[in-house]
Amino acid sequence: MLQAPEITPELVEQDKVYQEMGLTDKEYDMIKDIMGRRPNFTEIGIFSVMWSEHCSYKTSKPLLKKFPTDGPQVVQGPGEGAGVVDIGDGQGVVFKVESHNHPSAVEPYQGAATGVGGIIRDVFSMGARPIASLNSLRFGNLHTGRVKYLFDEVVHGIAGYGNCVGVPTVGGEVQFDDCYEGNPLVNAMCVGLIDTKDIQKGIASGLGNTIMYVGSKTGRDGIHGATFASEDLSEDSESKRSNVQVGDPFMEKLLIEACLEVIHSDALVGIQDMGAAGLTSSASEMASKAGMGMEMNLDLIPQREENMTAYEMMLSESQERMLLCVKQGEEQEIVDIFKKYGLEAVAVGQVTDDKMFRLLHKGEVVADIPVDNLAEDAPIFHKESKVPSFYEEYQRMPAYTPEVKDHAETLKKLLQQPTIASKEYVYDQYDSMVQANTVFSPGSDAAVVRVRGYDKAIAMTTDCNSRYIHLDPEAGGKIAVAETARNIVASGAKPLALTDGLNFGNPDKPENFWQMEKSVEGMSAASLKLNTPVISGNVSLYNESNGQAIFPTPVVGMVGLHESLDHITPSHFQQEGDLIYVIGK
Amino acid sequence: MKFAVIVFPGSNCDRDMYYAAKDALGEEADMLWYQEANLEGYDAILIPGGFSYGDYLRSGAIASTSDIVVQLREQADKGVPILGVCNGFQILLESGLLPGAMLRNKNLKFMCHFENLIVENNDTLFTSKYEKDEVVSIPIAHHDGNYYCDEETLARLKENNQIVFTYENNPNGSVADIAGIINEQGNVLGMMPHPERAVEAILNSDDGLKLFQSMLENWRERYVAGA
Amino acid sequence: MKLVKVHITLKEGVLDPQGKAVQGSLNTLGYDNVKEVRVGKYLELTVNDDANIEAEIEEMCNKLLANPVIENYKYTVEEGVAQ
Amino acid sequence: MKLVKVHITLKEGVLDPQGKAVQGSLNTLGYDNVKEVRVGKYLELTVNDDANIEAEIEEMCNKLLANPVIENYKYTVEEGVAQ
Ligand SMILES: Nc1ncnc2c1ncn2[C@@H]1O[C@H](COP(=O)(O)OP(=O)(O)O)[C@@H](O)[C@H]1O
Repeated sequence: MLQAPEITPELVEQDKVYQEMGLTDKEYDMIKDIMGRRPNFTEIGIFSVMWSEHCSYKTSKPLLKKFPTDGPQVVQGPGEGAGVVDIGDGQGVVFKVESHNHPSAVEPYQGAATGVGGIIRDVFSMGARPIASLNSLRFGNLHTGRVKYLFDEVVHGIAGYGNCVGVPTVGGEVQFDDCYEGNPLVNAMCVGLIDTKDIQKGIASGLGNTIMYVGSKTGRDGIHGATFASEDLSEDSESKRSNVQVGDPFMEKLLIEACLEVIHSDALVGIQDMGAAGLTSSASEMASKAGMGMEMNLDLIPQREENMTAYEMMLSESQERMLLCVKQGEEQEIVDIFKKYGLEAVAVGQVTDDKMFRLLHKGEVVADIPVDNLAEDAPIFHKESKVPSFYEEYQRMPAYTPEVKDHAETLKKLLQQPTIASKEYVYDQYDSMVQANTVFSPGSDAAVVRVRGYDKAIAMTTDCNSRYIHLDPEAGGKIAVAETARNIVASGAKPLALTDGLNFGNPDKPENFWQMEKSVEGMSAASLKLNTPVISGNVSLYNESNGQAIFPTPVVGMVGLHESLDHITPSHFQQEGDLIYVIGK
Repeated sequence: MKFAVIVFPGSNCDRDMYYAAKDALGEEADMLWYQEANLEGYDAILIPGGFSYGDYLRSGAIASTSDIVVQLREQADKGVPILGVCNGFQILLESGLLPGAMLRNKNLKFMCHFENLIVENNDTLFTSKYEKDEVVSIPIAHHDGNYYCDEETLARLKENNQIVFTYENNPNGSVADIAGIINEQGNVLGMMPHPERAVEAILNSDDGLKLFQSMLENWRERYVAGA
Repeated sequence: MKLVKVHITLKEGVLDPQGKAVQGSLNTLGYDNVKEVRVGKYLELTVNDDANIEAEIEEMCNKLLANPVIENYKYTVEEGVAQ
Repeated sequence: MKLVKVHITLKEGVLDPQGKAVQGSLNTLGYDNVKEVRVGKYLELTVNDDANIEAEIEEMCNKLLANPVIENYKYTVEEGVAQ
């Protein structure tokens, strides 16, 4: 492991240590400018994770601006842990999708499990009770032992975590295609229910207020996970073993209950989960969003391992941790609530007004960075875009209609395709009914979860046919949004809004960037038309193995509202003799 | 009638159980955090499903060592009806309130779906509103639901009519298709399937409601009618 | 400091679904010579020195670590690394 | 017939939620002297005699029995009881 004290700021520059962390020469120079000096090892580490695609959306931000994000139903658009839409009666649904592709390729069980844990934290850190999970999975074809292993273990991991935390997994999709062989996709979506008056924000405001740490202790797990997620998968990723984070769903369950109690305390100012780039991103984002600064004493961070350096603590991706901003002097109230659940809330710092992100460790200042440069003002890059030649080729091809001789035979063959076949093997392993609100479990077009105590229900689904998007990203993007909306409508609900998980290859390749651009344009056009604004989402780039990108896969997760339980409509045929209609062209 | 729902760290069907008693049945119910609970004065005790202590080590093992189990034993001895569902059943097994143990499902996977159960014994505080041999549809959701006991214990269970529910199509490998058993005194029932998830038609079955109604009816007969 | 190593195994006669599955997979992978597999637990406890250590471990095993209905346990107490 | 005993433990630094929960429970039960618990697996394989047995076990551990990303393994080969 790299030891911070040994690598001087001079060495960081000379040996271009920052490159190993995923920063370019140009970015290093920008950082040196911001700091007015050479950044030390801890500081450059902090920049590297905050400026990674995962945290800063530095290449995708210009594209994300194209999404329609407004509408009368939108309570909270993109920018917080998750988006919120209004469902009447003072209630909102909170939802977001999150990718955990690279961790799942290396350690499928833990990668998928911690993906589920992460998205659930995003939702309950908004103050919402998580009421349902969905997942969107892509694997290579089931020919090799490795793919079967990945498939089985990912499903196991989702089940192992989701079942334990008590959030029903009610839907999802699985597609198998050679393009995902070396780079499977694991996207998880979580839906929560909230009284809109209880919505929390991830802010650290109020000079002198206390920053508190809750949850699992910090270990060396997942160090550099965030930058790792922004690099191509190469042969040796499997040996980067220190990247593996292990989830503890039991701890998460305690955190859910404790945090949902804490949000009712007047002592709480802001709350955010520690996701990718852990302590670094949660702390700096909370301060930057509030227009404040923050000072933390790393000696106070609960640590699982001995002799951890500042660098390791700041970059650790240990799971099941939350950061809170609490009114000065009222810390005990928060401590007491967590104590009931066997959790320790520890004061680790305070809010300052100098807009600096300052870290102390063993009596020394180990980082002192203008906080806005880490978060709100992280750089944005405009990538080059180019129409791929294969696309032009596809466009020139004449339309093709397959000839079907024996319809029954063809149907049987189609049904045998793993992508089309029943996914019962998968969803039987998920507890789809816990919380006792599930009206439609997996197996329907959209899952339906009723809102207890009200005459209404929530419909939800995830869809994306990446083949269509590969063939024509703009049309494919529209199709993906339209498909989710159809699934919602077919269940009897009105589509409300969507979340997206943009899974693409390396954006530095202009052809890949073009695919991103066009898919986003297609999705935007469809969302606008269908009045389903985009309220949250996630970007996962560099999904490539051995230089070959996956099919562009912008997963769409949509949520709709049944304004009455009477509107809930099943997708299967009900009775002999019922008439069958085909609607549409 | 007043129900207590014991909440352990990691219980996750606690609310489901609470609503089954309170809304579906329409009786009083309290959720009691395991450390603060006083079980005195309740007419029935419900131990909900979930993953107490993450199901670490063995499902139900860690919960079964907590102080509340001492109170639970007292109430069991007094004849108070106690229902343990899923993880609640596992806790009853681990604490010795019911005989046997749980192994991993035979296919080693978590499974969640509706199963048909056969009511083997309708002469209990929990099943009197069912017909004998009635087939009911109740969901299961478990990883460790493969009930095991030695031959001697099984013989005793059969002899005393302690097997209350069996699976029509054994999904998990349980000995003698066992889905639920009762203690010798007849007041402690443990079952893997979740009746509290099947108490309203909108949840795709209300076959579980009769279980709670049986508890209510028997309580009324004993305490209200008699008084 | 002592290092206590506890082995927890299923009793003879108790079906071991996990062991069976592992054996099946090994056979499928071509290791036909594997005739039986039993899966148990192995715990390492770091324990402060104490006069009664053996009696205490015995107790812990009975109360929590093993389930006597289905499991047996064995343990050894070794000199641990001072921390 | 050989009896192969395999110990599978989590690599150092890898979080062991199970061990933590067991330790917490032992401490609550009054065993305050238990400072750390790590939970691993213990497998017993009954294997037909074979010249290559060590190499094969090594392979089985890497391919199936242990997850080399987060786990270490150790094994011993003993003379088993003929069946
Ligand atoms: N990974 C998964 N997790 C949970 N449910 C799934 C998953 N994959 C598929 N399903 C469920 O299986 C059913 C069929 O899925 P899919 O083949 O994608 O259907 P459709 O083509 O109608 O959208 C849906 O109800 C879906 O929610």
